Amino acid sequence: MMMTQGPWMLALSASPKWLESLVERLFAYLPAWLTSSLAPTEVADFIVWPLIQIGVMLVVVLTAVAYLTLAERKVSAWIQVRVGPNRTGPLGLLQPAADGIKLLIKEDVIPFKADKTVFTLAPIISMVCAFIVLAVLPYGPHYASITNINIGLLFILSVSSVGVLGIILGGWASNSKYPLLGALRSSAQMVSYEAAIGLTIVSALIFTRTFSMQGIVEAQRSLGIWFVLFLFPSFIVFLISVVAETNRAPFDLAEAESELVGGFHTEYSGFRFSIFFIAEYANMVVVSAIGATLYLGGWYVPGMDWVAARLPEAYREAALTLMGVTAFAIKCGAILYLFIWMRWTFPRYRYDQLMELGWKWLMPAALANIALTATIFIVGKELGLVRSAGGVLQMDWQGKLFFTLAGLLSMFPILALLNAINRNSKSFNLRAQRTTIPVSTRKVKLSPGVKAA
Amino acid sequence: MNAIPLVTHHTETLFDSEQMVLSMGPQHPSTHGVLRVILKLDGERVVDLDCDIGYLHRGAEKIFENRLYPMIAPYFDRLDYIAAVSNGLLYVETVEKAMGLEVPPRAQYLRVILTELNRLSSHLLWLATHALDIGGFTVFLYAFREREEILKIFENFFGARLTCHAFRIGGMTYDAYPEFEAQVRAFCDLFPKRLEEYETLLNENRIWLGRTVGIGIISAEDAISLGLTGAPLRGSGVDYDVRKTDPYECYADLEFDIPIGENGDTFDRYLVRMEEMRQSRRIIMQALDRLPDGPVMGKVPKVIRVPAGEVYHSIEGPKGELGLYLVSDGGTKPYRLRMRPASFVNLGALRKMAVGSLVSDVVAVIGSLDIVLGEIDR
Amino acid sequence: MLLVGWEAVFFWMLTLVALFAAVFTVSARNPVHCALFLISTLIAKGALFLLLRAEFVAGAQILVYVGGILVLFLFVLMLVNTRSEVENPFNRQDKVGAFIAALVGLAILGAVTYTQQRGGFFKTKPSADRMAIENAKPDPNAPAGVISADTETLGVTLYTRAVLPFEIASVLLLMAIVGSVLLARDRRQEETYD
Amino acid sequence: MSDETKPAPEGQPSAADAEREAKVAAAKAKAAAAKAAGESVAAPAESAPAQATPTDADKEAKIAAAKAKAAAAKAAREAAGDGGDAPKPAPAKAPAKAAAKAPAKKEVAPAYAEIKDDAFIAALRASFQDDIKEAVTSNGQQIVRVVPERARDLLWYLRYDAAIRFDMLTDVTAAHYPERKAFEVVYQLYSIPENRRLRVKAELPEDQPIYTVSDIWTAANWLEREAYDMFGIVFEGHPDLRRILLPEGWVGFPLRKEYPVEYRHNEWVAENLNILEIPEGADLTGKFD
Repeated sequence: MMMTQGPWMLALSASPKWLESLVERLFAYLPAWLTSSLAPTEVADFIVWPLIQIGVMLVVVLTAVAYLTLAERKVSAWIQVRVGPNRTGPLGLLQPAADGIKLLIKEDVIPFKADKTVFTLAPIISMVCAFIVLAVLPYGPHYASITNINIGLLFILSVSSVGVLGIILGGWASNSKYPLLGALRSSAQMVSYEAAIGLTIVSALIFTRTFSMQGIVEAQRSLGIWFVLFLFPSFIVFLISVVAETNRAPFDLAEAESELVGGFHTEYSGFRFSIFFIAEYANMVVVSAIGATLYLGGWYVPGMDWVAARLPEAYREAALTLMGVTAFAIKCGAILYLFIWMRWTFPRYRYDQLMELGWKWLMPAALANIALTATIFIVGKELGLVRSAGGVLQMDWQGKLFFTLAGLLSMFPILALLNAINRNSKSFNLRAQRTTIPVSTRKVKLSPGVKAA
Repeated sequence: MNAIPLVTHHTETLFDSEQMVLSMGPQHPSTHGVLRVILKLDGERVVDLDCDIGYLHRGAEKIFENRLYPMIAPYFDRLDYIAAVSNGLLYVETVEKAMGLEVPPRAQYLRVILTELNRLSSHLLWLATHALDIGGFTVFLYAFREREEILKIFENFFGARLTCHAFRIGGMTYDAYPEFEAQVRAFCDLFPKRLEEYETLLNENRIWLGRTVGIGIISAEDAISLGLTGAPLRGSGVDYDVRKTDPYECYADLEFDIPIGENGDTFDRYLVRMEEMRQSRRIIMQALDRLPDGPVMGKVPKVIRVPAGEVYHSIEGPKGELGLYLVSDGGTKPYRLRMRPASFVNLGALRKMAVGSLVSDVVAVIGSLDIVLGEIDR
Repeated sequence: MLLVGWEAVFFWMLTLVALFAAVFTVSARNPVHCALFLISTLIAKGALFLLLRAEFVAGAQILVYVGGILVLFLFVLMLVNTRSEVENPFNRQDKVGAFIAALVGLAILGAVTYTQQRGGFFKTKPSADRMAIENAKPDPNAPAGVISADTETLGVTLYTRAVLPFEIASVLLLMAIVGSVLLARDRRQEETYD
Repeated sequence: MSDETKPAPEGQPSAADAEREAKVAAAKAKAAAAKAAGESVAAPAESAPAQATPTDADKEAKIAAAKAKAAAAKAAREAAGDGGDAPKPAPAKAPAKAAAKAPAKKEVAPAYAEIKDDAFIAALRASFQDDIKEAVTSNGQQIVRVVPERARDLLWYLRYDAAIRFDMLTDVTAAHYPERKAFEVVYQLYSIPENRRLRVKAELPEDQPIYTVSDIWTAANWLEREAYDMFGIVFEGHPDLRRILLPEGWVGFPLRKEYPVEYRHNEWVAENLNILEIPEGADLTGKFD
């Protein structure tokens, strides 16, 4: 692996040999004042290679985001028993391009009396924050990841928390009431759900032992298991919270089109609107990548090393990379499909219900999960089922079994806690809703009707 | 969530937030047309609201006074354009009642079948938009799928999908087309399965329950005092359906039940309408079984002239009691033709239902009232 | 610590951004613009932490201050009518204010220079912990996925040596939360909820 | 155009069949009666604004004045009834008298038949005496005509105190009779427990207000607003009497008979909709013909 060079891990993964030799050969043609202070390997490692990677990544991810919109429409069409876009290109495959061109050439309206600077800045903030985190995602082993910073996960959380500002400022700068209400809703919603996400990730960190995204994948690879088995409750809380964090249905209150018309982007049109739109989908990709990395092993699938070992030495790295990238894409796709599925199935929460779900359900669940996971981990450690060697966990099959069972069983105490909270809460009381007005008895009475006079 | 404190007036706190006046509509996705609701908000809580209607006012009642009786009928299709058949039925029945005309039995049964089909299509549109208001987009398209089947039948029968018009004073213009019976039967066979589909998506859905249970509660006394009719009244537990209390056409011969709710909230109104759809299907099936042969047009004078006097006739429209008050001076035009619009009166209850709730609930309550602005504004 | 190469370039850039944004934070008329400049300052400072190799602190700084506190700031600013503030700027006592600010700034500058030259006012030696942190060398044999030293050190320090201040701070924050909830709730709300 | 399509003003039905003669005679008599009644009403109406403005403080005085006015109108009608062949007989003081007059009434106004054997209506008459002008049926539907000053009392009684409580107000509307210079305010009542309908009508002179019933039935709030909007009938004591369908500032009341069918208030349109030019060849004041 590239980052086995030391704990101060290189921020950027090293470039392949052919690139270094290419740069070295290029150096001969460059003026001396430019080359004197730079080593060809460094230039290759820190300038040329990252730029290539970023370029490729941007093209691939932007295409993925564009086709995610198509996928959303196709999947929703499938769910709703209709066809979906099929006029632009074969199977509607050119639809994203058509949409993009349409939005690009539309008139860009800035409302009179809007705060023009902030109005312009808001989509940029959204877009930048959505795209900057793409740099630290572990797309695959070896050359397939751009950087691997040691606070990768924290970095993603921080930057996406800044991304909220785009929505808030966009809503505020429009100087209109619906966007303002949307911005208010979304700021409260995102701050609440970020807390839940942060807490649920903490319980995952007990097993990952690192913030580094590649490190998290490596931790799962070294154990040969996905952390979703150890951290099932955490995974559930994570999945629910990120849907809210990305403003998707059933939590799309910030842009609830039946209440707030378009929410925070009501006044946006044309290209500025499309930037918000792209940012939303890029955020979806990012959170699904986090989910895949933390809980589903990232690019790792059990058995990939075994397959790679059977291949000839020369192809081993390339095969591993290919398998890893494919696996990562499939996992992200699965989570994205879940998001789309949820969106087209559920009605929308109300604002207060959403806040109560966040604070009274997900937050206690995440906190309880931290305590439980830590306890389980210490018990496992005392039983000698897990060893920490140089920051990485090692365990045998007994340990894996123990943590899997414990992870699944920890659902029950958490559910018991939620039940207790639920019972004592007046305003958000599932039990009350089910018992005082039980659904089974909530059938209409059938009356033969009054006899005619 | 059903215990949201109803703070109907502004409480004085240390951190007073300013009240905001939000104009919802007339161009708004969930005001079902050109309704404008002026909301006074404290945060997201509605402190007061006022409905601004009349954007679609066409002076229909004034026009009626200046048209011959047969010329008036098409105007009714444009009032409640969602339930054009019911509106047409209301008019022709009122004139028939005032003139004392007999309608042949076959025409009566056909009228009932078509009106009940229209009730189904209206209820499906209500379900679609109500679910869409609450965010359930898929239900919207599912309901439209079935509505499409009904509209196909309508298109074959009336030659129009929306402003259907085949009822004439004294009967019907033409008989059913040959495949009519088979097509309606096919639809009726399919429909219960589809209803179950919607109920799978909504009835036990936690979010749906959270958004509808205990929202927009109206007690039976209030509902009666507000003059609510149709599902909003029956959802509050009042057993009132014009088809039973004052049967018209052949409803007296048909067996059906009236669904009654008990809590008067949005969810009960939803349940009532869902059950009404089942009952409508039952009515259609019975009417098809008993559909007699014979002419569809009775004896009607060449010039339609309503004898002097007045008549109030009402039918159970999909949205509530549709009434028509006809004052005649014996001429060929009505002296006064007043429509009692169910949606208009039902919308009057919005303030009572929605003040104290949140913005999202206003949308849900408007959806559950099932209004149509063409009928309100006339 | 000497600043060389790219580090120096980044340092000066970030410092200037932080400083100017801080000045604009105070001078901007529109409160939302003030908040935006404050956000810029905080992000620049977060990046400065990165230069100090305090990655965790940098991440936490942005997550907590920008993502949490300033979002709530903006939340409040949007609820409050700020138009009057924009139209009627507050009374400027800029001359006196500038004089005092200059005085304080000079004093701080002098103090810092003096400390840098003489090794501190009190000439204390760095503690053993401090030395250990500063002299921490990467373990060349550590395998991949090692938690970075600064995060681990921070965690260990917080929960061992600094546990008392940590807990005191927690209790203080809790009190602040309870207090603000009490202030914000009125009687009717309490009656309806309890 | 033929006879049928002509506008049919009240009291002059253009019938072309055999009954034409009889009907014309009846209508003429009716018009004469209406005229007589209108004249007698007009006299006290002129003095009404001078003596009392419609505020809450002098409500009592107004009610007294209105009662006096009604009595005067009644006297005038009785005089008219003695003189000519009146289609609208004086309000029956006792059922016996109504029964005696019934055959005479039948030939002039066959659409309306006096209610004779209904215990509830009889009880109502007993309670309200002369204030119920008549109780008739038309097409089998019961109608109670009441003097406008007592309309609210009657409706209150029907809602809360009567043997059959009419708990639902289905509709409030009006019809305009320009010959009589009057509106008929129509209340459609329905009793859910008894499944019975009743129509209460009050003939209201054009300039006179009527008391609201919006506190008796909440439904009346919007319905009365609509009646105000369309006819200009002022409902005294209504909490929120504004136009409802037409915009604020609209001039005229469209459902009054003198309001043209095709008409555009050009000043209003220019001011509010910013449409300045009138389309070519548009006849905006014409009537349907």
